[in-house]
Amino acid sequence: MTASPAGRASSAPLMGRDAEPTLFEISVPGRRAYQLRTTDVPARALEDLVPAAHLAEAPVAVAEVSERDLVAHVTRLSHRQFSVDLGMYPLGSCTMKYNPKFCDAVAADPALASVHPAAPAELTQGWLEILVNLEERLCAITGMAAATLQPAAGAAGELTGLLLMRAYHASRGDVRRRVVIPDSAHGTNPASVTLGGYEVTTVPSNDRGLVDLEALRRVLGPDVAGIMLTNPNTLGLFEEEIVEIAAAVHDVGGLLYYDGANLNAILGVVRPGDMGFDIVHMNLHKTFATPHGGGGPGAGPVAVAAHLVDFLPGPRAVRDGGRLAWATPARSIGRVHGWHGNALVLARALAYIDVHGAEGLTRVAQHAVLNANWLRRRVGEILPAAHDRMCMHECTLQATLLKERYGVRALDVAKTLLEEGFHAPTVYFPLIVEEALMFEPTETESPQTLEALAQAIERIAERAATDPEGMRRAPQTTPVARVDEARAARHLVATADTPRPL
Amino acid sequence: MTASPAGRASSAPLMGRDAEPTLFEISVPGRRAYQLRTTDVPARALEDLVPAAHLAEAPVAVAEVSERDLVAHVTRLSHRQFSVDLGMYPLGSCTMKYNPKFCDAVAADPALASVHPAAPAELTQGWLEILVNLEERLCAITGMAAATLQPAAGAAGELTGLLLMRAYHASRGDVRRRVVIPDSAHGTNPASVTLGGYEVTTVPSNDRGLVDLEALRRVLGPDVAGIMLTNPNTLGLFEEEIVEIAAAVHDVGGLLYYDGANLNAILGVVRPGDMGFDIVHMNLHKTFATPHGGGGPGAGPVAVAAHLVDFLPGPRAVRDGGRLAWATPARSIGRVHGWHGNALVLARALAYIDVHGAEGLTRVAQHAVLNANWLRRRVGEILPAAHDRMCMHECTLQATLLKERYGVRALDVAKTLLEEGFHAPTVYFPLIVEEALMFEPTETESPQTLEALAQAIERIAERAATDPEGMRRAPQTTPVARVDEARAARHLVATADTPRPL
Amino acid sequence: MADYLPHTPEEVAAMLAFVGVDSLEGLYAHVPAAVRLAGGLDLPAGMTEPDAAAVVAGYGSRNGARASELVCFAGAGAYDHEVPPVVRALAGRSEFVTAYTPYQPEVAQGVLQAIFEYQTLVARLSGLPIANASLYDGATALVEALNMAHGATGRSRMLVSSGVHPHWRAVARTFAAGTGHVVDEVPLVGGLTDWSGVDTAGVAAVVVAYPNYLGVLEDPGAAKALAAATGGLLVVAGDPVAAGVLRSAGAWGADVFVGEGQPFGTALSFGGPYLGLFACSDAQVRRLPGRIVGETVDTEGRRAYVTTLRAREQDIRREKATSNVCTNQTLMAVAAAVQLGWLGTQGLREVATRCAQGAHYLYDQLAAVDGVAPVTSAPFFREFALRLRRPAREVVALMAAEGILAGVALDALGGPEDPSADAPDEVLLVAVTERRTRAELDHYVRALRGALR
Amino acid sequence: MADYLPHTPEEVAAMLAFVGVDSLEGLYAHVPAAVRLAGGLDLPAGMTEPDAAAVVAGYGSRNGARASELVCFAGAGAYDHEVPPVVRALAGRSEFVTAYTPYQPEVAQGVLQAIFEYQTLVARLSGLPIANASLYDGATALVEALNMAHGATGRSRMLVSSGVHPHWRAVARTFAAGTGHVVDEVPLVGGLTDWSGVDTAGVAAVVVAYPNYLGVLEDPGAAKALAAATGGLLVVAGDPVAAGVLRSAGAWGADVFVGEGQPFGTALSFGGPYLGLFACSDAQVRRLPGRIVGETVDTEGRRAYVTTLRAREQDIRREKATSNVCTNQTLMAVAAAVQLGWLGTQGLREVATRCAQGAHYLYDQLAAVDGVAPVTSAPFFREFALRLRRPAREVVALMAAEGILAGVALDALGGPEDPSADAPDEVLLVAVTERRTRAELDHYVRALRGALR
Ligand SMILES: Cc1ncc(COP(=O)(O)O)c(C=O)c1O
Ligand SMILES: Cc1ncc(COP(=O)(O)O)c(C=O)c1O
Repeated sequence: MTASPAGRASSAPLMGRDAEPTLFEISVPGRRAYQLRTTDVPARALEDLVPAAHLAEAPVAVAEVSERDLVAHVTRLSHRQFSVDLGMYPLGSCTMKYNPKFCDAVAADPALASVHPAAPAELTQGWLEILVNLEERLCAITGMAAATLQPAAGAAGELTGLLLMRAYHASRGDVRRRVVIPDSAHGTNPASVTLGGYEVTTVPSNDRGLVDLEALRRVLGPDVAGIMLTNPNTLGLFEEEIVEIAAAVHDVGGLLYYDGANLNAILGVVRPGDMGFDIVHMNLHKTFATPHGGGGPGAGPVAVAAHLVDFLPGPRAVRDGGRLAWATPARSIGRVHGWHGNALVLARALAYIDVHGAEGLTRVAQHAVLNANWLRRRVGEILPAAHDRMCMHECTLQATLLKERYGVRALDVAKTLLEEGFHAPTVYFPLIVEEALMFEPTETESPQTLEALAQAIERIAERAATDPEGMRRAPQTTPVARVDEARAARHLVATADTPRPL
Repeated sequence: MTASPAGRASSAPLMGRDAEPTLFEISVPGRRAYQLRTTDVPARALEDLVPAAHLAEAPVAVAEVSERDLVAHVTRLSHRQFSVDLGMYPLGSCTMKYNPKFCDAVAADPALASVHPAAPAELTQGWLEILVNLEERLCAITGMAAATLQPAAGAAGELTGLLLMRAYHASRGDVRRRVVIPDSAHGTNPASVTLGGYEVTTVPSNDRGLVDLEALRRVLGPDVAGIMLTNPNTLGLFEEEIVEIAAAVHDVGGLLYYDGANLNAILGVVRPGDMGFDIVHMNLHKTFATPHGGGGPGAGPVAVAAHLVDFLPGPRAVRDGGRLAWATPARSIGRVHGWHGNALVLARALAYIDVHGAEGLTRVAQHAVLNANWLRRRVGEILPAAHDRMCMHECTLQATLLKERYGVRALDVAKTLLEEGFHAPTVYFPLIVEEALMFEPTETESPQTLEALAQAIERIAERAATDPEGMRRAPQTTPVARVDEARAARHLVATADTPRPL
Repeated sequence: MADYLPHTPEEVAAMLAFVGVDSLEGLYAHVPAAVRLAGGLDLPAGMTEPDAAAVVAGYGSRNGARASELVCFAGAGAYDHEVPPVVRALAGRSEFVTAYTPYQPEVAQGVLQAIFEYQTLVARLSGLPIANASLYDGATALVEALNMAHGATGRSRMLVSSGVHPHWRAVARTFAAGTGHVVDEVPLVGGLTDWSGVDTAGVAAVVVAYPNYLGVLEDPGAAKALAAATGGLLVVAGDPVAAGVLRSAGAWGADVFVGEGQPFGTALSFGGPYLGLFACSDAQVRRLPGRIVGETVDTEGRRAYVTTLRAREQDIRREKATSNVCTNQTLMAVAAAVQLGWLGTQGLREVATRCAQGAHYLYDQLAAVDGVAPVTSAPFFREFALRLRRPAREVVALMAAEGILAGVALDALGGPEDPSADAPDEVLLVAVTERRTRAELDHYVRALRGALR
Repeated sequence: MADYLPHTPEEVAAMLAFVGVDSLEGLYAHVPAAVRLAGGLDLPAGMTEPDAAAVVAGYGSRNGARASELVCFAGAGAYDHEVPPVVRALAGRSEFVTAYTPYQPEVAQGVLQAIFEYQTLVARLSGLPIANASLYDGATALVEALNMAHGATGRSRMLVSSGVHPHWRAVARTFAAGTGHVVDEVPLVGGLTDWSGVDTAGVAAVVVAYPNYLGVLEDPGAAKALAAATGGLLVVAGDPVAAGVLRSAGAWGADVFVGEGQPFGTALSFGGPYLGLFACSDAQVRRLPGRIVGETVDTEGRRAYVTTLRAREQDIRREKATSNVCTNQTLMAVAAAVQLGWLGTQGLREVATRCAQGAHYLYDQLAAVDGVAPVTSAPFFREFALRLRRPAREVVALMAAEGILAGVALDALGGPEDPSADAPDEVLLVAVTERRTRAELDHYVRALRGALR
């Protein structure tokens, strides 16, 4: 060796500020980290076991790093990442509350985590209890009769719900074509409707931000399979005419689907079942405190009213005398997951629910709503609410004043907030609100944190007046500055092996 | 409430850059995080159980925070902290190698961690096996007869060793007064000598950086209880005349104490026992990969030659037929720890040793030495070695050229290195080397990382020529800039409750 | 009752006053009284964390199949691989665990780069140029592949080998009710898909599992020929561990690779959360389901990562989206990237090889046991099916008493109400991973001999 | 054999060439051949992590006293308190775990601030103004207190109550051999230190435990009077949980507080690593052993923390240092700060109160059991000593069969060879923490009744 070795060092960290090379860039041929059990199994050559036609010419090149460099690489990456554990994440529609470490411990328990999903029911009674208990709790919370725990996320729950709708109508020989969704709906709703084999009919919101009941009545008809609603809706407003909406949909033979993304607002206060919903999905990763994992995993159980129980996916864990067993409903739509759903997420959620109990969950909802309303009022002069009245767990504010006065958009506000050390709110959603900034503080943030956020927004408003240009370049103090999204889409570089644009 | 709540928000993080308030500053009366078991034990008032004279007037004010804010606070603090897992820590004399996560898992195993130290031997056989096995391994590694595992760190081991020396001489009716240490010794050595009831006699190093044998012979005499040496010494140089040194000390009836802080250099190559040492302490938190925990815990077992076994602290775990039991040596100096030593650290070290085996440990030493020598040569033109010949696991370099040319001192080099994302080397130690910068790369750093360090040093040399002033103010890109140490000492503010200087 | 709320009563009162209502209930004044819940939720009383921990420990103790009790020979798509402490420690870092989807790339480079590395690894494993940021699991990844094939061809007929895992086929059937796809299952003969005589009209996708769920090494070339002939896409559903050494899906001519990523860093977890692997050819990239991370630069020209081609996704494209997937399995993808980083090139090959070695060693021993007959003589990789003298479920129960989870009874795979035509009750599926020692394999042989006596 | 070395053989060769030697062994050419090890170390062959994990699991399974097997009533200075997952997660963050001593404050504010918070908490608990950054454990903290008293008074006579934990006294005796201190142990009478008739000449320190190791609430006022009369320092060795509600050491007039910090966030750990708590009056600060963190500012005027008063420490002061302590127990100090932050003001009080409630409930039941007599009628806090009809070691063994770790047999505390004069073999020390349920306490009563039958 000359003095300088080949290859690249894993980076020197400056508390998240320095770029980190990729795993592939720090790879050096021949280096290794793995250690396997000594098995004493005779070491026959792969060529003796597998016909040559099946073998790759060269093994897959992964990367070759030492354990030490792997640790440094990944730890440094983690220092370039915001998270709930580092600060507030007032991301509307996402319920980024604090996730108790206790639930992490539950999910890490080897007596749960080491169980094979195909082990017979007699050997997995503990797991079946968890599933049955969670199903019962979720039904109690939503006011429904039974649930499937298989869907792996909210969108999977939606599609499952739509297939349940379809099976229900089909069982009555009733062919229906359309599903109604409000114009404020989350994108997964229309996407799921399509995958469920239905057409989307959009119903507009009225000037109160709620479903326009008259408009709804106009689009309803015998070909409407159902409606998908969130309540509170994606503006954070409670659909006050929900009883009338339910009656109208039921009157045409349609079913009501409840998108449970916003369930955190109403726990213990009002139940989807009591509002007239037939099908409910829940995002356990929102309401029941599963951490989001940088994008997942979540879990999206679907609970249904009595008339739909027979169609649920199977198998489901059920009580069978003193034991627990698997059973598939008579007219099941079939499986919607390779196994039983995101089981460890389900166990977390059960633990979270059991710690809180009825009273605790109700307090969760109340405090989530309290925080959102306080914030709405506190910053209303700078970022007026789209609908300035009592909101639920989140409030949709607007950057319209800042835009008019200084040309500063919602995106600039969001990016500047990153410089203040807060995660940005959800921007430009719901689509029907101009310059929308949707704040969901969640119940686990303290009044002091809300106040700090409000003061940051005040500083931003001042900066908008004096330095709008700077805001359009914000953030600058983050691990990377504002990112060129257009370039990424223009020249897709999705792997380290992709040729780079010149 | 007016809009603004009382109290301070826990800080908004910017990847370690923002100051974090103290736990006390984010405290809000009435907030709580703790959750305890439901015990159903009758809840009698404390006043009924404890006489009034014993009760405090007010409970101790701790701080009152939510679990969420506790998590955010501590996680943010962690982002203001450099660590081995984030990058290279070439801190001489400290052996900041990578600590395998496997050993963390061992220390976290509830079957070890949940055991009460006073549980009877019959109920703690697994732990006794760990202790006995570790003792045997450490003896094999050092070439000694038996060991105590009680000392909690290196310095505790030193003092234990000195008390063993004292007991040994006393048992022979031999009263001795002095202990010899080289001028390059670590500060714990003289401090321990004093606590051991001896006077320090310093022996100078010769121009090769080694103990001056003639000078040593001059200070030896019948009142010398022994000598404390590290080998390799704190300059990173092997004491080549160790056989002669040992003979000289033994000739006057003295004992040789081996400070094992630098054992990492010689694992499997040469053993203290074979060099003539009678007493050896080891720093398990250096050589055997216990992470340093921000300053501790460590463990400092002391191994001794046969003639000292009877004096070891007790109780020691020993084999007793097929079982394991506690036994205290006949003429034990007594306990040096409240229980059995830092047991979980001992278990980690055993796991580390057992993974490596003889061959692996030897490779550890060889590669530690290889890395240090490579670095010494690679940067020698900028930072000349105090003694430019083969070093062991660390090399003592000097900032003398930079100081002469640009007025930049070792401290400035160290602080500027922090801006480059590396931890600083040990500076101004050993005390006998002018402008010392002691680099110990350790064996777990790759050649690429060493090269990156070397290049950073090259950049620093360039900067010294062009921006010596800037270097004297460095670091600026770290979570805080250069810290005013003098002020801290002038006005001691050691708690949040201390009145601040005006 | 416990909760994680910071608010003191005084703070609540002050906030309520600022908001202008006089009680927490008052926040809901506009909720119609008719639907408001009267008596509170019907749930067990709340309990503290330590009390709840005791309940959870009870569940755990009633899982007879937990790893501390039974040595695992069950596979069927979920495998007992080594997940070292280092991978758990790194993937468990709270910055990854408690982050949201990286919609603000400036503060999400950690997750984004980890996904980018994951995508690179999945692409390399599949031999295809593009991989997405994860899907729910292998089964739903297959559904997305079928949807992609539909989008690519405009056709609806899916030829799915019966060697594809029964659950995956079941999931495909379920979702076909919505999409209107026709899922035609092609039978196995002697453990291998019998493509002969298949009607090739209007085929959107040809799906082959490699190895198939009986462990057998199918010939993807035959499936490719069929796909090529009909203009459909070839979808290879692969075991990602086997993919470490087998000819890649891409090399066999696949347009899409799907797989279950659990073997890379995810515990058995009673079936989830797992990890849906998805890779495809360049031609299909605009139809890619789910999220994808791309490399770009920031305003200072520094390398940066960002979720890209967002116009495919549901939050922008709505009913025209390529998929409805929003929340995916990112944390498992991060774990997979870390696990693969730990394995490295050599380790991945070693694991795959050891699985094959162990499986063949065990197979050879078992073939000699009285009452055991191989289901097929076709070459297999790390899993194989045996026909036993007595019902496989009984054998599994008997061997559990010997400390062994003997495998998966084929007829149990679909649940009792979902028997697969090709799942007679005496067939046992046995999987071997790199964690199984020779002593365990030998014990298995003895125990099975005992169970069949 | 495994290792964690990154170097490939090629890299090693190139590096050797650059260094100018031709083999790894060549690096040691200057080590005298006479002392070089010939045949290699005599150690068991290396093994991989998973193999080593199996060995460790074996050790664990042979610890009959592990928490999953026995309910813990043992105390004697080490207590089974709740350590919630949140504390483990936070104190286990690798930035704390893998950091060195914060000698470079610019990149060590995390550890430094955590220590600063810890120091504040220890000072508050002790009722004294200054606390250090931790010592090894309670026993060695006591030794440092004696050294401090020696430094403060120039005297060597230490009056140590026999209510101080026998191990702590043993450690004090051991180190006195070096310092030349005279450790005079003052006897207990009826469970309380009998200071009467003590020779008061040349006293450097008066040490009282509060509560003492039999659980009894001594009168620190009596010790204070003695210290005041002789000009020695009052050292209070306190249980930090009890300190949450008892009159503080400072309030009793102590100059020094020492304690074992294990109850705050550290598992029982078979006795270590634990946490030596140390606080003192302002007058003694220049004699403080170990590290101390102080608040200051950086060059930009921002608040910052740094280790300070370094001139006391061994690396600077060498043989004149206040102590030889270098590596301490920082990670446990961080855990203690986090645990106390979790408990908060209310929680600490609640834990202390529950300990006292449980102990008194159990004591009241046991006092009525045939064959049991209290050792003393003095008031106690969370632990008490009983005189049993048969040897306490036998009772412990019998009760283990009932799933209970019944306590600590007093005569076993020092090990069989280290019997304490005040440790007859029939005395059992029983401790109760906030984790013990009434059902467990009632079970204890039944089991003890059985064991004494
Ligand atoms: C209102 C709404 N509906 C549905 C979803 C989809 O849920 P998931 O991301 O779990 O698929 C979301 C998630 O962001 C949502 O906010
Ligand atoms: C040479 C030497 N001796 C002794 C010690 C003291 O060891 P410890 O810090 O474990 O007390 C050290 C620690 O830095 C050292 O480097």
